[in-house]
Amino acid sequence: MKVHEYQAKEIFKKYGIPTPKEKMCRNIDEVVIAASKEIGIPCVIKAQVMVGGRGKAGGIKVAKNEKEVKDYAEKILGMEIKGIPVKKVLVSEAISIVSEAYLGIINDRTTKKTVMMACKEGGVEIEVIAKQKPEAIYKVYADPLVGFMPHKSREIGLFLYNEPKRAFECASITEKLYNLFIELDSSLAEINPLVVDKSGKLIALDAKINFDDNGLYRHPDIESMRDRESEDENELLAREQNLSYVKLSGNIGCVVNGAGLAMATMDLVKHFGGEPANFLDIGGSSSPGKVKNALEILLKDKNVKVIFFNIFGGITRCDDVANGILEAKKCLNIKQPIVARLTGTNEDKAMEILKEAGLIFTQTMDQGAKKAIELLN
Amino acid sequence: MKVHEYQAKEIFKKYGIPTPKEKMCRNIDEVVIAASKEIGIPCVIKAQVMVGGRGKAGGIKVAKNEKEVKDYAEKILGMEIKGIPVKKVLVSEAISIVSEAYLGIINDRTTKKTVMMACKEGGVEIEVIAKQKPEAIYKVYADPLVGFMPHKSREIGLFLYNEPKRAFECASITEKLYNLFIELDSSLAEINPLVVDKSGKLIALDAKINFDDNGLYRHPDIESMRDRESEDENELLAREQNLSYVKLSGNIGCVVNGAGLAMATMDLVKHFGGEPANFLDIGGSSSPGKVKNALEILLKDKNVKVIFFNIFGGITRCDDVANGILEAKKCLNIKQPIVARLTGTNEDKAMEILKEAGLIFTQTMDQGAKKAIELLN
Amino acid sequence: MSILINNNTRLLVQGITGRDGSFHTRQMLDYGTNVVAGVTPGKGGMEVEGVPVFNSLSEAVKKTEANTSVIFVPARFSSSAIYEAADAGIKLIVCISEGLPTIELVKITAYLKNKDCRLVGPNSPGLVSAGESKVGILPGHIFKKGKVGVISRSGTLTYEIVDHITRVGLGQSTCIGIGGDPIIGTKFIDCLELFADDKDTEAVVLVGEIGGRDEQDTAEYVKKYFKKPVFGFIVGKTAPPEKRMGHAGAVISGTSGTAAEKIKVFKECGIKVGDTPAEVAQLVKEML
Amino acid sequence: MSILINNNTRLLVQGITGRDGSFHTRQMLDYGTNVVAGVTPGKGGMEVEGVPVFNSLSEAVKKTEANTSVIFVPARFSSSAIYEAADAGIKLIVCISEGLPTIELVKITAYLKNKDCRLVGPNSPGLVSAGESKVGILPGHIFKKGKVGVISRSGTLTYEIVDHITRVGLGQSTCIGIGGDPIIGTKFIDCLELFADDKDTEAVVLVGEIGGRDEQDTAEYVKKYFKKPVFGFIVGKTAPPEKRMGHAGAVISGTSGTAAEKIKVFKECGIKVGDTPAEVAQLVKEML
Repeated sequence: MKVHEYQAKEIFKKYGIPTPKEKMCRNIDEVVIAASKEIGIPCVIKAQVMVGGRGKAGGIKVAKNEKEVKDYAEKILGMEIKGIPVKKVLVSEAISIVSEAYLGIINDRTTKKTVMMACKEGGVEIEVIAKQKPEAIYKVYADPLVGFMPHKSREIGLFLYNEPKRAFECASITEKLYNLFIELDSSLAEINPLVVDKSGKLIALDAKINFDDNGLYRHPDIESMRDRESEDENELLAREQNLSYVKLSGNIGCVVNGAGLAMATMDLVKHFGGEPANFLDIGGSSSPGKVKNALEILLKDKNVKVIFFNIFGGITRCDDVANGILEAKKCLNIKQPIVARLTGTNEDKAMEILKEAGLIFTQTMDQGAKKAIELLN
Repeated sequence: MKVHEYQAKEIFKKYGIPTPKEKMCRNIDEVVIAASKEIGIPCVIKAQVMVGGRGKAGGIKVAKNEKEVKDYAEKILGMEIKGIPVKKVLVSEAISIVSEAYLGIINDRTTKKTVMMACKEGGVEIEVIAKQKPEAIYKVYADPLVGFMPHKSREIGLFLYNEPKRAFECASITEKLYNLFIELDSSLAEINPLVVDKSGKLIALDAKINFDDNGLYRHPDIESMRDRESEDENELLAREQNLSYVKLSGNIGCVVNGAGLAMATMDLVKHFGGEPANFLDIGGSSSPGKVKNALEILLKDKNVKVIFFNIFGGITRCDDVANGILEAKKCLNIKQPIVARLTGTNEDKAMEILKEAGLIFTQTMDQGAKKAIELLN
Repeated sequence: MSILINNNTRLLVQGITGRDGSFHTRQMLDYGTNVVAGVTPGKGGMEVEGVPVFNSLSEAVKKTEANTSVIFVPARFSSSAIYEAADAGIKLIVCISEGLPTIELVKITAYLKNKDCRLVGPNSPGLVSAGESKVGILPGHIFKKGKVGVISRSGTLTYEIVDHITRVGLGQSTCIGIGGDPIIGTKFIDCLELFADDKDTEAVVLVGEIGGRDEQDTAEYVKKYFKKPVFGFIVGKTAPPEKRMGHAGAVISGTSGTAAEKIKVFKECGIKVGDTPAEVAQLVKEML
Repeated sequence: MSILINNNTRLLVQGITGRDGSFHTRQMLDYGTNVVAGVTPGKGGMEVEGVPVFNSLSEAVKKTEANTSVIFVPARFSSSAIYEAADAGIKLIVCISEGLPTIELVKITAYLKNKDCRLVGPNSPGLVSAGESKVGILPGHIFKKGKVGVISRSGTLTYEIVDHITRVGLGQSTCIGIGGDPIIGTKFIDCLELFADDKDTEAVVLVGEIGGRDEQDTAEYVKKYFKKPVFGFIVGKTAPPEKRMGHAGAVISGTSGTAAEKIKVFKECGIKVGDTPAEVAQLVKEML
């Protein structure tokens, strides 16, 4: 789960990581008042969207006078960034930046350890640096028994800054970032850039925190920060029903059990010249009800012209799925043709059910994908 | 640091460990009101003193009617147990006990691990069982990385109780006891006895928690539970001045640097036929002021007839000690003879200082101890 | 021969009394797996499908000499189930449960480091040594004893691949679902090391997906050290960036961890890549 | 010869710029110890008694090849100082600081278990290999090169014993103050194992005290495995029960951990026990 910059900064503040004076606003009036009364002008107006490249897209502007505040607020609050409409902005104190650095923490898949990463170049995407000059990233690993020990934080500080005072200020921020990361089941916590201002103080100018979806159950306070407006309604709905759904731009709706097979199904549709409308994993031990829920979500996408079921039953029982299809067809009044490929546990029963109902079924997924494409025309 | 049973039970409650309905009282009136209004009669009246063997000493009584409540309250609140006057009692719900067990946790010196100990015999001193039938104590060790894992708690529960329901109730108590122990820097946390009452519920009938003095700095809330009334005033005063003092019953006051040497000095005084008045370790890097503080505390014990300084200077500089003695002699108007044995760092300077001041000094601690005994007569 | 599990596997089912636990106990027994014990705290003394249930792993291991365990308990109890198995002396723990927070795996990794104990998963469908033993939820009937090793990050996709391999007339030595989470106990390379020494395995199929760089690292390893033919299949070519595709580990970060990148590295390192599951099976058939 | 420290010891002082750190750096240099570096975060670039100061252990070890460290930092920073030393590759850490919470030692023990790193202390006065190297705060002038090994739970009492040994005309191989805390990195037995292999050590003196059962365990070990003559001295005969006598570890619990009990076991296991420090030295002299 992702949160907005302004939410991440609230968490930073709670943990004592220094951030600029800031206020989140939802409309132009709020921006004008915040800028003139609370933050001061000049100030920075930053689009609050959960995608990278806001700056390049014109979503971050420095306003030097009241007119600019109003103009930029209007412009940014009206724009879309990578297809996402900007509904909130952050009005932020203008900081005179002396230097920029990067500080971030993740659980590293390769070493299976929590790793703090520092880079003397701030404001750049860490993945880009990781590819282009990995040696510029300084990595320090935590030990889960003792956490991120003070000397490791100091090591980071001393890598980024020569002056001990600043290095230890940075060490203190590093320690807080680690605690936040661990205590909140974060999957990424990033300060990019971490800046030194004119007075020599360290400030987290931007903040990014992603959370481990698997850890959310123990953090209801984080779950409640979810910005439902900025997430796809159907993806949310799917999650609430223990389904995993991602909308794509095609017209062949896919219903699959298992994430790997779901991706393989999308890829296969594309491979044979079709366009998948979605990723949809109905998971294991599917009941007929679950299949119905899945179809309900799928059909909210008006682009869907054909539905392709690809089920390889292990935990999932094919007859459950077949029954689910029939039920859904009745209740939801589905007009689109359905191609079903159900194999594995109880496949014979499923076949009979489908046959009786006069539905199209295929033996292999190749056949199924081809059939679905064929039915488009 | 030790706390009273009623304080330990407050902590238990905070951690969700079930305890009887109880109220701490300071006088007979409070007891009578508590018993009749809050706890109910019959009830148990328990002396709150931080020594073992309260029961045998008559400090725990079951009162069956209001008269007994008053009588026992009067009796217990007037008694001394092992020399300690009872100033508080706990009025406790009378529980019908079906079975008693022992549950305790310490940091084990031998394995260097945190160990939970369970025994099917409750109410008995664990050290006694450890000596007489160690096989009756079931030990489960924690791993500091992952704490006391649920399966270990269940293991304890299943050792103590056959019924799974009760075993898991016990497991839950075990987990809480572990958390309390770790989070509060405890050195001993004990439920003895842990009882099953008539309704089949587990209850911590008695509670004992000792705290690691070295960990107290991070638990001001625990430090504030200290019952200054029940501790020796001079020992408290000494601790506040970073001295370590324990009163004994003899008449030769000992001032020593280092705990081992301080014990050796006491033993030596005894060995040569004298009686040490105290243990007193003035610690390392002693300043003249510290020596003065030490003497001030020592002299509050009116039994002290001779003062024996035994200093082997490593960090401690002998001249600092010598200067401290002179200063104290002046300020405190010390009448008792002082025998000084100062050797090690800067011993020559110290010797000169003492010589000039006309004080008695000896080369060895044997000579010093003998001289001190001699001066008694 | 085979790797990790075989006729000597004595399996213990953690969470045997649950819906999935009992269902798959039946399935595993039917496949011929030697299921010797089950554990569900509080249900000791019961039997499930003829298998005795114990209250604790330590008791179960003592009484049945189980050496392998499979975990079907809910995610929030799974870490603790893994620790219990490791403490009881289980040598191979297969965690089917999904949904464990990643930080738990960091801890588990540190805990298991000094134990003689391997974890497969979490979020693994389990493994099958064809004709010998099946641990987990893979459907047994698709397997045929043979010479192809299969290692996969996914569940049902593995069945699909295995099914194709069987249908082209080949069979499997051992098939391992390593799990779809970002941090897992046993990775591709760990399995390859075992397959390298397994005389009956003549080729290996790697089934990878978007996210992370385990496939890339594995490809480098194959190029340097692995002597048997290796085939690959990567899914998620049509997945958009920054979106989690079901599996916790299946996310393209920025421009890294894409299917294209992985396929490229596979090919560079001499791994033959199929475009569809059917094609992978064909490639293997042509080689053997 | 000697154990733990010798002419090859390259010492690093943690907390070198503090009062105790700088004072004892001078003392150790005067004794001839090869003090190669000091660390105080934020004071890198300074010199103390001619010894270069660094901001971190890792930098100091890289630049000076220090292999041993001694810790003089306040108790609440000491655990972290130990971890830093272990992480930097220090082989022997001597923690002089006292006042570490016991639970920290439980963690430290687990952390060091898999590192090639030994901890002496905390609450240790340090150690001396007579004529070669001194690490810690023991006064150097009382030592004389010789054949008696000394292991002690205390500080100044150790000086007293050592002084007597020297005064009766003998000398010491290595003298180790293992520390007065309940949980310590190196115990009596650990030292005895090293002394067993040290050709120059012909006898060992154990200086114990009330609390715990380390002396009892050690006595059993001596009886079973240790071939050289062992002498003992136990303090706290006049200590009351349940009272902490200065050292965190010096507490008689109920009736266990008394001096009488320890002396009894010592004698039963063939360890000659002296009643006073002077007597201990006499006993050793009579034997050698």
